[in-house]
Amino acid sequence: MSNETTKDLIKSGAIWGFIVLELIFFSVAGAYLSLSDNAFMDLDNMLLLLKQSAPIGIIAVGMTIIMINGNIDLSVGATYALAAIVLLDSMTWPIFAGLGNWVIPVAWILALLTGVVLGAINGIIVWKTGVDAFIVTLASMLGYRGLVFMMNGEQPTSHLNWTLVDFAEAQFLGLHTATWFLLAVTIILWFVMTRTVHGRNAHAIGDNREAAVNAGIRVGPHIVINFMIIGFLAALSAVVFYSESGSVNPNDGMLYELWAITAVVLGGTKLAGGYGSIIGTFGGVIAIQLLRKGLGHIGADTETVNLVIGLILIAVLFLDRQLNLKGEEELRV
Amino acid sequence: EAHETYRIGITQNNVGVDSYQTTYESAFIAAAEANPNVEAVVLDAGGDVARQIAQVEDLIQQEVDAIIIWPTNGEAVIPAVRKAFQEDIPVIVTNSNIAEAGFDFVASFSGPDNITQGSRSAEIMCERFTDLGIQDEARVVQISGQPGYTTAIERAQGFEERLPEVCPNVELVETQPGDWNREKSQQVMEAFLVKYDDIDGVYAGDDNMGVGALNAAVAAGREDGITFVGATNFSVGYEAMEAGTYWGSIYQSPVDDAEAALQTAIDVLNGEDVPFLNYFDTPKITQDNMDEFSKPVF
Amino acid sequence: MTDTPQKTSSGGLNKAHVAQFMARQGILVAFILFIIVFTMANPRFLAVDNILGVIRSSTIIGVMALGVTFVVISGNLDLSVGSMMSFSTIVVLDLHDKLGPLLAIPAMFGMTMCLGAFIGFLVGYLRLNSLIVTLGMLSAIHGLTLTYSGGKNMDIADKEGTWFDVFGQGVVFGLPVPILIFGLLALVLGLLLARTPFGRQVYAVGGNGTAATFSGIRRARVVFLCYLMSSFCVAFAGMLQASRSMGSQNTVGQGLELEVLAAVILGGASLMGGSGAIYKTVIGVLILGFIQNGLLLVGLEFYVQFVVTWVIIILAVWLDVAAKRGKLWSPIA
Amino acid sequence: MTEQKPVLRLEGIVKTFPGVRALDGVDFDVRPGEVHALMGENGAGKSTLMKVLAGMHQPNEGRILIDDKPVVMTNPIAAKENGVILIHQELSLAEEMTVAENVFLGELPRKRFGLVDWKTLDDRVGTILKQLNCDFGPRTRIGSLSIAKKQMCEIARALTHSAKVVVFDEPTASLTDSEKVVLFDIIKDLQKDGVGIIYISHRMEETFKITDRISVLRDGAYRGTLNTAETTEDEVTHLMIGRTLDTSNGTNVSNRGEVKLSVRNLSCGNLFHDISFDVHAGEIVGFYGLVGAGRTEIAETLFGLRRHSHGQIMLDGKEVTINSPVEAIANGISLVPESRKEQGLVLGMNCRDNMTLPQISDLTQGPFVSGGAEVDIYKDYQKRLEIKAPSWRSIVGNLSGGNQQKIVIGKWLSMKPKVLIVDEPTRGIDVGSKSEIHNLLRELAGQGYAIIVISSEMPEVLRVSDRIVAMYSGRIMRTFSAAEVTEDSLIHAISGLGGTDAAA
Ligand SMILES: Nc1ncnc2c1ncn2[C@@H]1O[C@H](COP(=O)(O)OP(=O)(O)OP(=O)(O)O)[C@@H](O)[C@H]1O
Ligand SMILES: Nc1ncnc2c1ncn2[C@@H]1O[C@H](COP(=O)(O)OP(=O)(O)OP(=O)(O)O)[C@@H](O)[C@H]1O
Ligand SMILES: O[C@@H]1[C@@H](O)[C@H](O)OC[C@H]1O
Ligand SMILES: [Mg+2]
Ligand SMILES: [Mg+2]
Repeated sequence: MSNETTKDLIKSGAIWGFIVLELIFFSVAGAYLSLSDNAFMDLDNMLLLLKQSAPIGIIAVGMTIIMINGNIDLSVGATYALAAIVLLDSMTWPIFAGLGNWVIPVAWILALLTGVVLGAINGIIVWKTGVDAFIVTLASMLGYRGLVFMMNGEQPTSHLNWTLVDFAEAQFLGLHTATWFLLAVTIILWFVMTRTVHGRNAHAIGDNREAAVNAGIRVGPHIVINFMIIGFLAALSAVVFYSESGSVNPNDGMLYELWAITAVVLGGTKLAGGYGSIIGTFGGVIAIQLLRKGLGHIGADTETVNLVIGLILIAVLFLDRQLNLKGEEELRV
Repeated sequence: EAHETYRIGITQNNVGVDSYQTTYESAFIAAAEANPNVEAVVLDAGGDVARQIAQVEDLIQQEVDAIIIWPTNGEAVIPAVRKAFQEDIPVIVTNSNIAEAGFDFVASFSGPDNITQGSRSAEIMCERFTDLGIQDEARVVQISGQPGYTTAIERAQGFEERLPEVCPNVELVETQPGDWNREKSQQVMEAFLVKYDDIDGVYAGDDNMGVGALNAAVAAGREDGITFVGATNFSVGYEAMEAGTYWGSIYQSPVDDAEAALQTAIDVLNGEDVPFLNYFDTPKITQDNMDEFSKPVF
Repeated sequence: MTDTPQKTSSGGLNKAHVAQFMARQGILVAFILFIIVFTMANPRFLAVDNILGVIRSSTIIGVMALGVTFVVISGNLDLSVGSMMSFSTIVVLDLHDKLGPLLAIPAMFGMTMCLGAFIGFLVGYLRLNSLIVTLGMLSAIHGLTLTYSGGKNMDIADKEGTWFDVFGQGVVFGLPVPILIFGLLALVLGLLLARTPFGRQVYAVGGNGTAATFSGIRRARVVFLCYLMSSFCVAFAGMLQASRSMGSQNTVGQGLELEVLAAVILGGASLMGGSGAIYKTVIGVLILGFIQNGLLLVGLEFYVQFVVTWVIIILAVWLDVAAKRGKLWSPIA
Repeated sequence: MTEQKPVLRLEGIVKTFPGVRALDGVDFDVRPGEVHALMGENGAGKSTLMKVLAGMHQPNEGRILIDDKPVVMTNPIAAKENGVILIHQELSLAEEMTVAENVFLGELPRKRFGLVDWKTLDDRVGTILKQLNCDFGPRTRIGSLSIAKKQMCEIARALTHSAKVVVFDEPTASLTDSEKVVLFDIIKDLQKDGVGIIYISHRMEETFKITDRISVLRDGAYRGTLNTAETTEDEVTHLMIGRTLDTSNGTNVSNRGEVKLSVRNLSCGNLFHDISFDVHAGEIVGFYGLVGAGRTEIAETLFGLRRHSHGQIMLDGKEVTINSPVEAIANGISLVPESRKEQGLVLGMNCRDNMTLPQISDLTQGPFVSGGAEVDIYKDYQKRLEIKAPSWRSIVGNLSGGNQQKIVIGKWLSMKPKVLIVDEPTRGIDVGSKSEIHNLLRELAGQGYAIIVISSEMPEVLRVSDRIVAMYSGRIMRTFSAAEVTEDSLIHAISGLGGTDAAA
């Protein structure tokens, strides 16, 4: 709805402002500090930026709808890893031996299914037991990680399929495969959340759960659907990334949940639920990736990177608060 | 000769994780600065494959002359490495190798032989048992490194393969990961001590964890009966050996590791032909021969 | 925090009493249940030395959980305790050899509580989102620690010539000192939270910040103090940790923030704020500790342990909420 | 109409909560096209009965019949499907969403692919809002609306369906007179369409104006049904509280002392301008005006919750700066806020803790809170205000609306303030307690308190006030003395017709 989206833009304005700052800073600083003769803002570099934002980005978009819905999902990192293992492992299963390269779509589907199922499990537990999503997914973060190790012990699971790698590394209209997926996911879910009944009901549930129940919204199914979506997206993120890299360590994806949540909140989504902006989340993801890339570009060392990234996150929040600051005469509570 | 100075980029596995890797980083930077015609870009993947691949892409994009990589995952980085190869940027792998499938795209590997390290630890353990005359009934527990790290996997593999060859009657009763973390490994050992009345040996994936296990035993007053053997001799391990509570380890210097990696890169850039696998030696160190070694700086 | 009273209600007194007990002590019941299970699996589980062992190794998580309980009840999160604890540990070890324990300890407390005050200022007075602030500080403090230590392990040079090991390893009246410290701290903080005006204000701020302000409570100050409290406990944990192993690596606290949070929530504190209690947190801490230890004793593969932990946590919390609402399944449609 | 079959019958409904028997075998019915009032003291069980009807609570015993067919209201959805709509006593809205989305919460019109049909939505809500002549559009964000306007959005929900039964649970509690008129028209229209209406209110005059029958609950038990035409307020009151009460217009001949609070040229952004007035010890100054007139903002400013751009505040002749509630309280000012849920109470806390919250730091023995002292204070005001709660341990969120309001009042009375400001003090309070509170306010004035009463209920303002300040869009239009004021002059003043006069 028009005034909804304009509000989105204002609320997530801080993040875009910050992105511009980053670009300027790293271009200037880069000119002095970087060993590279290439400008930071060089087109290829920006295209890479988008591509490199995909793994966290796709998950973060899913996290946005979960948080709008008033929940949270800490298990995405583990889901991501498990889907990756299914993807790479299944391609070597004897049953599919005959398929040749047709094994690829099969493996993709299996991986995505894994994500959906894991998501559904979280969702149904949250719905039926009434245990807080934070706890449910904090626990399944551990449980799903356990399943990851069951699949293949501590060994990495690997299957390099060069056809797949070439597809994943391909560029169409200059954009990498991963970028296309990121953009598609962002647009589709933005549409779902702003235009569909499910999306609006999800907002209502996160905004005032009691009111939603009183109004006869079937809260449970909406919650489950959203968890299935984020499960799917975590798996999709894995599918896109591991199609290229072809090998997964059992502890891959750790801390992804925290980066995703960070991106979401930087994008202006309310942790409490009820209000959120998918577009803003996209900005949040770009901002974080830009920061990593930029610090690498100007050759900052590990201590500095940790220090700076941490403080910058806080700075962005502060900037955001200044932008949305209430007027003097407002109620001060 | 295109450049008077070489631009060399390195992406490290996980600098913060322990003092080995941090010392490696500072040693590498020092070595690079000491060398007038080397400029280094030092990146840390923080243990995250995706981040490491992105860093390789960035290094390619910055058109460095050579890339050194300490893989977070020996297979996953191969396609990234291939990209570098396709851009004619030589890649040197350091500390723990990448998988066979990638060998075509890398110029050389430089680092310790972690499988050999594992088997050497097994030998140290076995020799000690033989001296104590318990080589026929001894029971051993293992505390391995962070699950999924090549280093951890290779050391465990080396130890588990070698032990039965040298001490067929020694029993490896249980293995639990200690995540390269002293406190975690201390907790694991505490549980072992409750569970097993009779533990004669502890093999730890590195000395950080070994000392953690030792602390647990000391707290339970059971350190005397137990032979502690580790790997990557950290200064804590060295001190514990001086104190006589910790038996042996593998001497592996992150400084050698880093300098070897940089040197290999330079040699490659100078067009000298370097062996594909150049391991630097990582000898056994025990209470008996420790005076031959200087105390580790990390 | 409080429960509806049991006045003469129709429906059988003793039945009602049982229901009530369950409602108040659901977590406790869960706790007792699986202690029984583990003991059957391995009688040593209940061996005194094992119990003491478990409690002792739970003390570090435990002490931090005490502080985080304040933060959570006040309606915020603290994800920085893990890396802050690494900082305290490294600092106190380093200063021990430079200044001697007597000065090192207060100096370390001072430095750690400065960090706490900084966070408290950002969340309390500037009203920045606590999740992101503490997530940012997690990273920033890690950087700080690496800078301080140069990434080196810190070890006390002369381990025999100091009394510093008493906190972590000492034994008084057959009880390990860390347990005594934990118990004492729990008692004091428990009273502070449950019996003092400040404690009451913490609950009010978390329960309804606006109403608290309208009641003349300095909301910002209360939040600030909660984070100060949290960092104070972290400093204690760091001291225990350092004194226990007399040396440490920079990552000693890594990842503990989630375990701590899990313990607090397992104890029944709500992330929405306004509810929770120190004694419940202590139970939560013990549950986590005994799960880990119990599973080790049973000797399951670590990844099976992950999966079982997942199941146990959810069952425990489910039992708790089910008891509170008097229904097994959530009534939400 | 008397012989018409009821569209809805409730038979022997029993509902218990831990420690409370909220409903004790209640019978109740509604006929098509009638307005049936449900009355009773705070905590009598009215809302609970309606929640049972709407599927929000499951009864322990009893059955619900619609058109003589027994139905089970397993959840709100079932209730809707059976043609029952409940307009909640407590606002039940999603703040971040638009008016339109809230009015059609749970049943947004769909196009294909589960898309929301915004056009239909806007049109339908647009017309409804016109019917209710609201001055805001379907796409206004709920959060930006005043309480009164939010209430109108709740009411709008009644018009979205062709319902069999519509329940209004205290719809007028936070409405001003103009909006009430609209509401009553709506109710008439529904009546014409043969809808059965259940109307819950504590306001006798309106109940007698619009209802056909009146049923009374007391302590969860059914006390009987009267034909409105054939009964009197006293009879109903007696049925409700077991006694008749004196609504005698107090003794407004106050022993007016020296000036306690005086405000000069106070302005705050565009919320209010150039406000000047005095409040003397021992007098009650009533503030009357339309919603949005800015009375609440003035109160909040005096209580240190808003910064004023100009003007001074003086207590006992000395100018004071009040930048926070803490300072306000220190200066002996108490504010009973407008919205008990958001501003007045910590719903998850028990009654005692809520009541003693502002003074908790003073109720100590050594470092600890003295539970005894707390309970004493609670017990004291629980008696004086006749608060119905199972015990001081009861969670405030579980109390009836009116009893919640009483807790807030008790909380601020127990501070023994110099200046007491009450904003909509009797919103949702039953007749008995209402006159209790009015008498209490007079009594306090008698003891020399300086009191400001903000109310959108003219009878209330007229009853308690010694002087009445009439406000319109942020300005004081006129100040009346109890003697000179008449309803007409008051209405005239607050409608902004006729200019301002110099403040008294
Ligand atoms: N969820 C609940 N849990 C426990 N007790 C409850 C609950 N809901 C209502 N009660 C109790 O049931 C009784 C009736 O409450 P109810 O809200 O129906 O009163 P009411 O007639 O609507 O009063 P008011 O006029 O103030 O709205 C009260 O004593 C209240 O404390
Ligand atoms: N037309 C309006 N649009 C949006 N917000 C409004 C409008 N009118 C009032 N408000 C806000 O609603 C809040 C309280 O609503 P309320 O109806 O109490 O108005 P008020 O300012 O308190 O006037 P009064 O107390 O005299 O009725 C105030 O912050 C007020 O600014
Ligand atoms: O000690 C270990 C080192 O040898 C390995 O190579 O990297 C991880 C370290 O913990
Ligand atoms: Mg009611
Ligand atoms: Mg008002």
